[in-house]
Amino acid sequence: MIDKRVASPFEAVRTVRDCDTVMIGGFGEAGSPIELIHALVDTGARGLTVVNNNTGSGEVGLAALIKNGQVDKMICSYPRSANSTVFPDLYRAGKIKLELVPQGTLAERIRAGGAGIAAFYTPTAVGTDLEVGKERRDFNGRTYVLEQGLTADVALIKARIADWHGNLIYNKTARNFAPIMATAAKTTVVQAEIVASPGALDPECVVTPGIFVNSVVPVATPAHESALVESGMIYP
Amino acid sequence: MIDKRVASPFEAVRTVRDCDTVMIGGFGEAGSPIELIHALVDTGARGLTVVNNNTGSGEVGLAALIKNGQVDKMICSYPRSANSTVFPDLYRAGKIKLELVPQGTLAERIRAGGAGIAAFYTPTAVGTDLEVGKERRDFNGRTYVLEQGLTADVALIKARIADWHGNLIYNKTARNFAPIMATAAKTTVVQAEIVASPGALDPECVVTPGIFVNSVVPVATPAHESALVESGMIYP
Amino acid sequence: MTNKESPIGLSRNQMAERAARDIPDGAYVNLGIGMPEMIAQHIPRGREIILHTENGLLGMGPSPEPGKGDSELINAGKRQVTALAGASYFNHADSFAMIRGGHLDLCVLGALEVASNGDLANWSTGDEDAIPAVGGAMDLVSGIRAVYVMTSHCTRSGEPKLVESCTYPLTGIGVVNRIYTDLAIIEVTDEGFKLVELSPGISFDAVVERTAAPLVDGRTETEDE
Amino acid sequence: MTNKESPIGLSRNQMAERAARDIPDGAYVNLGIGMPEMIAQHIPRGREIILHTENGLLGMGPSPEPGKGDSELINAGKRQVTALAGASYFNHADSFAMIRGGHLDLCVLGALEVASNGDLANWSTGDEDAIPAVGGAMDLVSGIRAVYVMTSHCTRSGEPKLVESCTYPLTGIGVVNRIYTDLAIIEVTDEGFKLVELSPGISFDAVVERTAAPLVDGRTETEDE
Repeated sequence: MIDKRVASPFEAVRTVRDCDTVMIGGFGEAGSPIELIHALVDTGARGLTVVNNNTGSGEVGLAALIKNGQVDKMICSYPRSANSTVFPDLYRAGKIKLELVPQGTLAERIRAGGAGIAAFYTPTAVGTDLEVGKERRDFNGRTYVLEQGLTADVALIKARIADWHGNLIYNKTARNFAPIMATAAKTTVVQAEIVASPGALDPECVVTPGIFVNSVVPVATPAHESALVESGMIYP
Repeated sequence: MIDKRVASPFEAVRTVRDCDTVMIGGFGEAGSPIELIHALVDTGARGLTVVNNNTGSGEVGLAALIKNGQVDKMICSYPRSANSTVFPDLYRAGKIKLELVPQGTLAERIRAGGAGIAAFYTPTAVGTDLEVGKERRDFNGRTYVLEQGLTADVALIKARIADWHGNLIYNKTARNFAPIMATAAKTTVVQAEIVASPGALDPECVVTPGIFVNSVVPVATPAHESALVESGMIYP
Repeated sequence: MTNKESPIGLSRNQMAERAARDIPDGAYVNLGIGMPEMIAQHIPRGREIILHTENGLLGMGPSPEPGKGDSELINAGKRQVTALAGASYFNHADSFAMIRGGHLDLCVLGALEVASNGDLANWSTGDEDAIPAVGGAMDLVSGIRAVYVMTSHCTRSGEPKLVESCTYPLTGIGVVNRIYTDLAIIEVTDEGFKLVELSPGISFDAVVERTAAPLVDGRTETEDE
Repeated sequence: MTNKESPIGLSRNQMAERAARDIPDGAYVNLGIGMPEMIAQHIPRGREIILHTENGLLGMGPSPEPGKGDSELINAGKRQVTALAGASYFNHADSFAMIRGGHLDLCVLGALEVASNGDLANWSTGDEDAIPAVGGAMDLVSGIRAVYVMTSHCTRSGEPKLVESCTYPLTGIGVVNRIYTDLAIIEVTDEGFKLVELSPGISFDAVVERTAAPLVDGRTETEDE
């Protein structure tokens, strides 16, 4: 019998170890698994490398994890935010590392990591500062750079509906990085608003097949990051 | 106004030119766009390179196109079939070329072609006869071979429901190569059992977004390849 | 070239309206964050343009009515949007496969500088103290067939943004096809910048003065200046 | 070693039943075309095994009742199947991403030859006149964590299939972990073939005689032979 349900966010993320690489879904607040991130703060795991498109808002969610000194390095495309000084302050102070990756290359590296592709040639960033140190090669008269697949120890993602097997569907543009991160991590933890029995999802509409998912945590009414930031919340 | 509907299969495929590369969806008969293939036979276009997992059954569909002398070269993973001698006979007679590609590498090459990835390193086929002539490279202690993206002039695919914008959903395992072929061809022609107005499909469940589709032909009750073969049909 | 009194050209809304007029019916388009987003409000009636937002939506519609938005239905600028009939959602890898694979017809982006060979700088001022952030800019310019820029002709301090060669870090090499500014519409050709249209009340000389690279007059018929 | 009278070992159904017993609850498994497909009929009661078929289905169920099949719901062997509760459909690139990315726990494949270093030959006899056809075999062996082989111990003409080194074209190098035959269960270890279980009524010597490579007896307790 396959039942991947786990009772609480803390129980689901307690396996995260110091120095793990953690992929965290979300583009801005859309798809950010904020309850799982707060549970990760609670674990106290340190020295993490975090893969996320951004660096969080205010002092909740990803920004709280960073502020709490748990993140050694961010791999992301857009670490600026209108309403958070957490990452910028630490970055300017030399206390956190940054690997800046064009957004599409970041997505493709994660997808490659999950698909067993070691590396690929992409035209993005040729001739720019972000090409520096990478191998160039021409194919059919066009120049490409070599980029390597990206994998992680753990992925934390948010879904709208999950079944016990870990089959997932998402909500609108909250889908973003979650489906590829689920494929690229050794362990994928999902928080889902609705947790249903197998058979509840139309097999034609499943976005993430359960094979990529290890734990499903019900979080029926997830917090909205922007609302927490507006309320002035600071986690923990 | 975007309306990609075309009245007949022949009208939809008449733009295929001699020596074009044509991707044809389907794995066996599941997803085989048989009415579009028969229309392609009718056009008489010759010297084609055809990408399909197989080489057809009996003397209908893809086998009919091959038998009619329109195909110079097949790119596929499994050109054997229990019930067709069309390809084997021509191959043994030296009258048709074959590029044999492992099934997953074929899928990944098509996906890369559609995604603007020039080439990628895959572990599949390392140390086998199908690695011959390809570049090897080690990443993280494992050996990979370089494979190049594959594109086409035209893709012919079959869907269950299409809307006028070309958004598609498929039927069960008839999905197979169609979604990636749609991305890798300059022109994608779809035959669909149901053609609906935009808004009919749930945006969460669209498998192929319309951006990848050029023409939608209604074929309400497509023939079953196996039934045609059983009936002894020979096309044309 | 600084501190010249700026001639009155198009407003931002007029620029967006003018750029929108050149987007053909049926086009698949990505609009960059900031000024280019305004183009969505000016699509000429009767034309169907499908907007792509790289965070996973094709068929993006206008902002929701107040109170009717969904914090998980946003655009690349992280503003709430809607989805039109015929829309589809997809993941980030698929979204950038669309971009990188050349499936979009057009993108319209902002700029810090555009060089006369089509080089674009729009992601970094190279400022030591700035947090580097690139987002999807490099993917868009390397993957999309036609790259239009929509920008004020000069910076706020009056420096030209159309230059011989960019001084800021590049987003892409030789990628820009066309530039819509408050003063003019300029094409990037093998011979450099070529004027195709002046904004009302703007003279060719006024544009030349505010462009830090040679400008060919490519208008097919002479217009009143 | 040809023309020896074959000892009576397991039937094909018994082999499938024996292999099925070793698949753990909750495993994601791909069953190769032919004999391995029979394993699906023998999953021990109370265990939930999720079957993957590379043509785009996870959660494959048994054959449909007569007349209830769908010609577009098939397995990799192109036979009609069903989909269980919790199933999902996906495209070929995603299906082989699952395989290549190491997400499946196990595959069980047929074989022409297995070498004592784990090399597998199962796609081509190298016959000049044969139509070369590989399908997904090379992807499966290079991507899936555990590769089991299920095969008759010898060919119909009595030639051993377990050999020092393969003579047929390879499917993959050093990929096989375990072999289920009519005579025995054999593991591929750094020291070569190691017997882990004999079929009822089969002696160690009988297996050694029919194996064209050294065979270590790795049974943890001596059994009656």
